[in-house]
Amino acid sequence: MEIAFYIAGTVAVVATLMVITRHNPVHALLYLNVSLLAHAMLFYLLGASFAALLEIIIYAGAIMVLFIFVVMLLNLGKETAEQERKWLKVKVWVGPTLLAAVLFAEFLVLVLSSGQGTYSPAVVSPRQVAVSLFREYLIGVELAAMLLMAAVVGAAHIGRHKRLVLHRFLKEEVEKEEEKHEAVML
Amino acid sequence: MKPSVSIEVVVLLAGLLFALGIVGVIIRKNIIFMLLSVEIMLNASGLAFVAAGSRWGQPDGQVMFVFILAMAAAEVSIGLALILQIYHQHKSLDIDNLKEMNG
Amino acid sequence: MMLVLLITVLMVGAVAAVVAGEWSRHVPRWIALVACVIGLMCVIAIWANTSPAGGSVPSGQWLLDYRKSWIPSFGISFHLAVDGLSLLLLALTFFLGVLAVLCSWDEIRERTGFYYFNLLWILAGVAGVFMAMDLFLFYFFWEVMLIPMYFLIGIWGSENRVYAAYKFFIFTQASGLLMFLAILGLYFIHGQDTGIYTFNYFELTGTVIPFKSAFWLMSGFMIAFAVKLPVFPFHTWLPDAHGEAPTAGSLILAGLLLKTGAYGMLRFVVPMFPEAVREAAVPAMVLGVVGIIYGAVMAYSQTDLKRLVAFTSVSHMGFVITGIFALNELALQGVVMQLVTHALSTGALFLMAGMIKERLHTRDIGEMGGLWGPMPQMGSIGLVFAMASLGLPGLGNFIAEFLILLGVFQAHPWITVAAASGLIFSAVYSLRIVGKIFLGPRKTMETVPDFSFREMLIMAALTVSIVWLGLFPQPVIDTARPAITELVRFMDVQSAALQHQPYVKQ
Amino acid sequence: MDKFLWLIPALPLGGFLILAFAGKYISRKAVAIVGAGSICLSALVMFAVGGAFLSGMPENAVYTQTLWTWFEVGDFNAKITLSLDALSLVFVFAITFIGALIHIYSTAFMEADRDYARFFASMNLFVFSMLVLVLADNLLLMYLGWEGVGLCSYLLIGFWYEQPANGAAARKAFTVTRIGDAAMAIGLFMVFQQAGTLVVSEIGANASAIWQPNSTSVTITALLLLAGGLGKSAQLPLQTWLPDAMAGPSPVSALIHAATMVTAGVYLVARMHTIFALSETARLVVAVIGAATLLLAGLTALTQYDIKRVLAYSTISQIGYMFLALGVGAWTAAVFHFMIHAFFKALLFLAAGAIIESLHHEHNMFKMGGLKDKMPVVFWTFLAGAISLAAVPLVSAGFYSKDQILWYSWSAGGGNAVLWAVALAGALITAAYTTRMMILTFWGESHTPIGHLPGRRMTMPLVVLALFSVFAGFIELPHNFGHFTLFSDLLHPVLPETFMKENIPSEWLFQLLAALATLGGIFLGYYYYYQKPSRIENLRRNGLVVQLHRFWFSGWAFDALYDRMLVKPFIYISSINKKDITDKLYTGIAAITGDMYKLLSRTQSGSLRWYIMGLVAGAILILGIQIML
Repeated sequence: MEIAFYIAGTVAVVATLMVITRHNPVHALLYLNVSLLAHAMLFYLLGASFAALLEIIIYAGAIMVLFIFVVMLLNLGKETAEQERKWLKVKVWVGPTLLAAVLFAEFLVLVLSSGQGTYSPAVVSPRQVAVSLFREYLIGVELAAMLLMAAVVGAAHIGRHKRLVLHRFLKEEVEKEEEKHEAVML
Repeated sequence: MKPSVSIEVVVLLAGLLFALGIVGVIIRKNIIFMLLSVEIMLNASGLAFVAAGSRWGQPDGQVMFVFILAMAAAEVSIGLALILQIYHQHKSLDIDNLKEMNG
Repeated sequence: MMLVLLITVLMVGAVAAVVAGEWSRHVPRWIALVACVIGLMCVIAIWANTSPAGGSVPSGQWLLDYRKSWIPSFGISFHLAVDGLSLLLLALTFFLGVLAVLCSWDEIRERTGFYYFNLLWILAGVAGVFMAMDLFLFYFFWEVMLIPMYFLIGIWGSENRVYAAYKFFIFTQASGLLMFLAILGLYFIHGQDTGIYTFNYFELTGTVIPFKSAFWLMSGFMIAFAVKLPVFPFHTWLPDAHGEAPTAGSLILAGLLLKTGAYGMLRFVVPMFPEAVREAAVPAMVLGVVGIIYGAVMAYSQTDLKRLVAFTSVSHMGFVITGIFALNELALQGVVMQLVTHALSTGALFLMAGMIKERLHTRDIGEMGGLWGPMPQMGSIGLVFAMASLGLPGLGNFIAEFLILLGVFQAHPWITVAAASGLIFSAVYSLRIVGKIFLGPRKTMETVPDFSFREMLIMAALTVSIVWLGLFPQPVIDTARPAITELVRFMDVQSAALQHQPYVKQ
Repeated sequence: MDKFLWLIPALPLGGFLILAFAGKYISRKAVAIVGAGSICLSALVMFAVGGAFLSGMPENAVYTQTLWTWFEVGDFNAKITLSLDALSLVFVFAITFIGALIHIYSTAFMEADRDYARFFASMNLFVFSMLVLVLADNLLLMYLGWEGVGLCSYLLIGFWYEQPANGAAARKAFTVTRIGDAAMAIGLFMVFQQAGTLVVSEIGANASAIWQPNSTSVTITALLLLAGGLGKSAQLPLQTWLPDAMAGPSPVSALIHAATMVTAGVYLVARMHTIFALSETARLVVAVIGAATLLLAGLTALTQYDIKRVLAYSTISQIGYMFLALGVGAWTAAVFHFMIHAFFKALLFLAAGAIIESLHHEHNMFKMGGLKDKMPVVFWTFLAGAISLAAVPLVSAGFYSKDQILWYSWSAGGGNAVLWAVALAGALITAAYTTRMMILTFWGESHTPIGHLPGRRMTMPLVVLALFSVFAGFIELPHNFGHFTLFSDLLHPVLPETFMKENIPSEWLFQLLAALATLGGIFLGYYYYYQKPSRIENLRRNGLVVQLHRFWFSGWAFDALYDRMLVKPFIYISSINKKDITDKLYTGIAAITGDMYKLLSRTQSGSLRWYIMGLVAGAILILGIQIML
């Protein structure tokens, strides 16, 4: 079954590559979804069926929907794609790519020099995960809960429509400038 | 009926995906794409965790993945809310338009 | 308890002043004056009780001792003690404190409550430094005197005050940090050696430290004290701080804050690191001599009166460091005298600079001249203190410089020869002060009143003291004697032990 | 009587204190009474104590009185102790007696001055300090007096402080003497280190036990002490301040810069004779400096226009004679010449002051002239002083004192032919410039109209001093006629006998030559300035003479030399460093910090992508390091 692993891996890589090179946001999102599904496959093959399920339900399901909502909300279509095409030039991406390649190469050297043999992935059942989560990592779960709570409140707050969001210092400056303006006008 | 793969290959795969994520973050000017690339990077690290967990037969790897997931959810919700606001105020998603926080 | 009272009276006075300042501009100065006078009387009472003439003579070096546990888990205690050296400097502190309050009487018109709060707080810090026998407590007071001084310069100073305040703060704070590191180093070395972790001065003095670490720890202390003193390459904060500070600030800076550096060397550096001090003696003395000459030459070129006097301080403090490292009784007694007399003479010159500034609204000596005509009293007093500063016999500074040079001559004749050139340079700059301010043709024709009664009082007190110290210095010398002889004896024992070590090993 | 010793300095001190604190509030008359009265009283006490001292010599020929312990540290102790022996008696006599006369003179001379009280306060303080100097029983107390007279000299030279030149002269005087004083202070340290005491009598008693004769340490000690003396006594190479010191009022010049303070160096060397006696080198240096100074100053005096500067250079020259005498070992001769010189030089200065006052502050001799008949009292007294200065044989006191020095400079232990020849040449020059001064001032045509004539309070001291400068010489007559040695007998308990060489020529010969030199000098002056003034014009045309004249006139260009070598460089160095170069170190650190901040703040561009690039680069770096290791 190694072949399944390699196929899933290849799909993930190719889909990811497509994500970062697409001009149209919707296309990119779809590729990302493919990539996430491939990830889920990988997780499953590594014996982490719980993780694979979460990947599909939450990532590919919930989070991606959020993205799509936003893309739809902002009505990012052809114009954005045109813009992206203009922005994505060779001289823009070649440098960072090389940098990342160097990083990867270093990573490669380090990993290969460690010399681990092949193994058969152990199956870690959802039950084990749950026990671990609510025993040893209980505090982490609490923190994660708080984080999500904060995120909900934050998102609700930030997402409200306001005409102008400025820091209070900047606000004062604006007021001062306005006063100056008025003085000049007078 | 699990495959027997070398741990290096899995970790290298995670590294490759991570590197791609980095490239995505750097080369794109559109914030949405940057956010997508960040998701890729998160996933890549999640993959590494899960691989490690399965290598040693411990649940910790998946636990970490759950936390990553929670964090990603929080991040995406905040990030998308910010994107909405930025778009409303600047009428653009170009990250270079937001260089206000320079020293 | 008397010792605690000395500090608390100042701190309580400080708080009272800032509270009273909310209602009235004039009440704070009275509170400050009363606090300082009470403190001065307490010191005099201690002095009278412990002097050979006044009954209970303590057997050893220490006259009074007060100890209370503070943070026992770290071995920190609230430990104050006083010997002759501390007592002299305490007397000086409160004496100059009274004068500082008097000289700010009319000069300070804004935020008087906070001003006197800072003034008293500095005095409390200085008094604490002179009494603390716990290194942590010492560092605490060392920092206590720093911040109010920063405010004093930064708020009530003249044009360039913010720069000067920053410079003062950074120099002293950075060097204080080094001292704190050295204190901690000492604390841990002592703790590891003996298993007793304590900041107590008396226990730490006995610590046996390997030479190399002793050298670094000593450097930590030395740099802090050398910056405060100041020793030659670290002196550059002084002219700025003096130049910009209000009159009372300059008075306290010159009179007290610089003295804490010398006190620290005498109290901590020499007894704790006798070997390292012996090794570092010649370089330190050379720095002292460089300071003497450099300060004098710099003083000659200045046109700002307060900067000029500040550089004379650098020159005089060169004598102090040279004397400390001569490590014999003559020189150390000279150092004690120099601390007292320099505070008086330089303080008086700063006061006079302040008084002239009030009248002429300038510190530039190029714009003065011929002031003897309208102000003969100030002229004569100015002459007295210029002469004191050049070391005229009959005034206190002469005794000090003579003893230092005599003591240094026993140790290193050539260094004395170089230091004696300071006598010539001091004449050059002192006469320049007198000549530029009081002699020559009048530059300005506005009427300048001579001393007021309050100013006369201040200057008379200083003049009488400096003449008294010049003619009858023996009480001061006797008071400091036990501390000094103990120090010298300690150094002799140390060096004897060093010399005998080879034989012991064999 | 020794219980009243403290009164001698205390009276002037009291006068000073009264004038300093109450001078503003009391009348001018009261100021004069306090100022002059305190010195007169002091002189009276001196006569009483001195009389008692002479009539019943105490056992060890010294009165001492300890007032209090000044300070005591370890094995060092300094007491405020006064001691009066024959040597100090001579000095105290000169100081109080001449001082009293000068104070009386000053009450009239300074009558019109605004700062009457300040003048007398300073003068009283000076007399006090000078008395402390000569009465001190230890070197430290002497140093107190020594510096005190320096201060008073400063105050009085700059008395008319509104002219900047006066202030500069005062500052110069103080600074130059201070150089000598610093050396002297080091000398004191050496004495203490080696002798363990600064008490003069103890040093004197143990000197030969402490120091090896002619050892380096004793020579250095002696030379350091000498340096102090050179500064105060205006000898080479520290002589430049004295001519400028004439900026002070004339009584000041008379008292401080002629009669008393400038001879402090002579006193110091005589006082420390035990140390100098142990070092041949030091004595030779003293003699050579004295000889060189007397010649140099004499030649300079020959060229001056200002009457007070002539007198100033003649003072330097006469003190040169005293140093010469000390150097050759003729201790009593030096002190004798000091006393005679104090009389006639004080007289000359006071008379010159009277002339200058009458001529509306005209100092230039070439603008005087013809005063012989107009100011008879001043003329006759000035003449008495002049013959004493020129050492006219037999009739003047100066002859007896100077002749002794001339003779000893050949025949005493340290003397030799060169020193004698220089001294003889000096005698000729002295006579010449004295004659020149007399002729230019009193003979010839009048160039400046006379104001008021001096009153009785000014002429009385002149007459008294004139009597002394003519007759005081008779207390010590040469060995070959009279052999009357009252003065040196008095001093011999303190100062040793002069050691004489063997096989010396007859003293008559020396006296004859000295007399010839004096008369020759007088003739030269008479010939060039009275009989044939046209010869001077001829000389003026000679280039070499003009150059020489310019050189001598400037005091052998010492001022220019010091100015260029010491003063200018000092001022230059201090002025370029006004901003303090070491501060650059710290401002430099601050500037570097600031620059670094600016550099780093540029990386804070706000561009998110750059930050990520930075992150990646950092990761590459860390991983790279990991690989390398």
